[in-house]
Amino acid sequence: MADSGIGVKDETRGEARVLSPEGDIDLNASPALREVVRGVLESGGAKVVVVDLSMVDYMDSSGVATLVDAMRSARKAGVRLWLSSLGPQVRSIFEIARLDRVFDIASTADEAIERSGGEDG
Amino acid sequence: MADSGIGVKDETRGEARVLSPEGDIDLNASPALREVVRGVLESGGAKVVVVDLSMVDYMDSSGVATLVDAMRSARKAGVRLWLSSLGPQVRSIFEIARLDRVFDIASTADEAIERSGGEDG
Amino acid sequence: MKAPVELSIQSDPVYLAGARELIAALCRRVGFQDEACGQVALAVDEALANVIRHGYDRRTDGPIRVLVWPESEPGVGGIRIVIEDEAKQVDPASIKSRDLDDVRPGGLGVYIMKRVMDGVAHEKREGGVGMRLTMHRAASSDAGVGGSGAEANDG
Amino acid sequence: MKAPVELSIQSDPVYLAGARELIAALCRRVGFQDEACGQVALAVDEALANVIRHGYDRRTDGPIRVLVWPESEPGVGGIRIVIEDEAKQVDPASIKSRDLDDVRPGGLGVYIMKRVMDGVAHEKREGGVGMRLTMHRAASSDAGVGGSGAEANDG
Ligand SMILES: Nc1ncnc2c1ncn2[C@@H]1O[C@H](COP(=O)(O)OP(=O)(O)O)[C@@H](O)[C@H]1O
Ligand SMILES: Nc1ncnc2c1ncn2[C@@H]1O[C@H](COP(=O)(O)OP(=O)(O)O)[C@@H](O)[C@H]1O
Repeated sequence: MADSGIGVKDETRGEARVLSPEGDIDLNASPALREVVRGVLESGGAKVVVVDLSMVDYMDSSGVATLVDAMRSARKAGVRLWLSSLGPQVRSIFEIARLDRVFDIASTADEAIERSGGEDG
Repeated sequence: MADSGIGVKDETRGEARVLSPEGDIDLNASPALREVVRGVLESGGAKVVVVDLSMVDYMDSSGVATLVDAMRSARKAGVRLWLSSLGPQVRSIFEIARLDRVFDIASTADEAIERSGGEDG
Repeated sequence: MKAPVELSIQSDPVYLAGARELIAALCRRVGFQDEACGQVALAVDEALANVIRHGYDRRTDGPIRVLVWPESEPGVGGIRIVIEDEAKQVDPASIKSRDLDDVRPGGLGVYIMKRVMDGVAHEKREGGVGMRLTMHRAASSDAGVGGSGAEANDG
Repeated sequence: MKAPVELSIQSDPVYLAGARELIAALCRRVGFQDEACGQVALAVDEALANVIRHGYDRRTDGPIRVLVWPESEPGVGGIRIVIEDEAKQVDPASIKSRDLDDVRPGGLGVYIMKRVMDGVAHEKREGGVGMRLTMHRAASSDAGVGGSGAEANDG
């Protein structure tokens, strides 16, 4: 069997890029998500990147690690990285890991963009 | 392990009795549902009984058999038995079994009661 | 070939839900749509229920093994499932669905399995004890689609 | 005592979802609330991911067995889970969670397992090869409840 286990919707809204992975982010899916996020950060352009987690019902520590990685790469690249739309299971693993205060977390992707001033900027 | 796997809410609405099982109706849960339905039919009183399936996400053929049994007992007892609020999986197993035309099926418990004239008496 | 996934349970209906969820999750990985995942899980549930009721006469401590080969390689996508018990042996020809026009409780399990899977075959296991059921469904299959299929004997 | 439910998978991450769904369904039958079912499934997912990454160094064909004892008898309700592999042996003392104040990718799996289960113990298997992990959680447990528990080292 070989199945990356995840699809990632990729949208541009103003100066922001919104990535919406769909499916469980576990050890099976994390590598594919990592590739997509890396690609977007390396391509430059967007000053704001939102990872919208509304279609992610489940995340384990490999998903959390992928997002911690993404945050670091974003900082280096001068990009503001947001997480948005965390469901209950995803929120709870960030809380358990005490990373809920380390990330910029918004209720929706649009809220993240607004708070970044991305639509005017 | 011993777990009947199901709870059944039991309400009286006018002259009708509304039974709402909650959980998967499989070989594990069917015996408990069978007991509850039998008890209600034997107790007399209600001329209309609705089995509301809104909280049942899954049913297998043992659940279908339980309801076919219930329909027969109801007929003998002069009770009108309705099924209501079938979710997609439940509807599909009735269709596969071609029993969707054998049962009286309503969209909601209230519709079943209304169509029986149960609230006017 | 050894099955990449193997579930062993006792013949107790409390374990049916676990078996269904496992199968549905494996089907999703193979690329089945949600409805098809639910149908394959239903077929496995019906097969296990039959082993418990008919094979073990509702004894709850008989062993049942479910062997699963999920295949997501392009072209050969699908799932193959083998269910083995150590219950009494019966003539495979005696395991058949009833006429659906006869509305009575029971007699639906085998019909459902045949309706939603592309292949369903019972056989006696080697050694004089136990039955084996082999089922498969292709990811591209249209088994179980629509309200009334080819196997429904509309006359 | 033989486990009433036993799952054998190859060390391929594609099978994690199936294992999680099986465990969550068994927890539901034991009377755990939905949140607790999800937490126990998460603990098993983390444990299996560690076997795949650290035990088998991401080889996808190593055997892993998950043995489950769900117990719903009044008073002793809960679930016991044993995970056995045939991977390399390490000193159980080397399997430990990192300091959470050090924000870096990784190092969370063991912390999560300890946080949501009532007991977590790694040991070397007899015979020189493979590790065994034993975890349990009582139905009445308040492990994993709330945003920050006893094990979170707030100083
Ligand atoms: N695993 C099994 N072992 C022995 N007999 C079986 C088994 N599965 C099915 N059968 C036989 O096939 C018949 C049809 O099964 P099924 O369609 O599931 O309906 P039901 O079980 O309600 O009778 C059963 O009545 C039984 O005689
Ligand atoms: N099954 C295992 N076999 C060998 N070593 C393990 C196993 N599980 C965990 N470890 C060790 O324990 C450490 C902590 O594991 P964990 O908390 O899951 O974080 P991470 O795996 O991200 O490092 C690992 O880095 C590894 O050294």
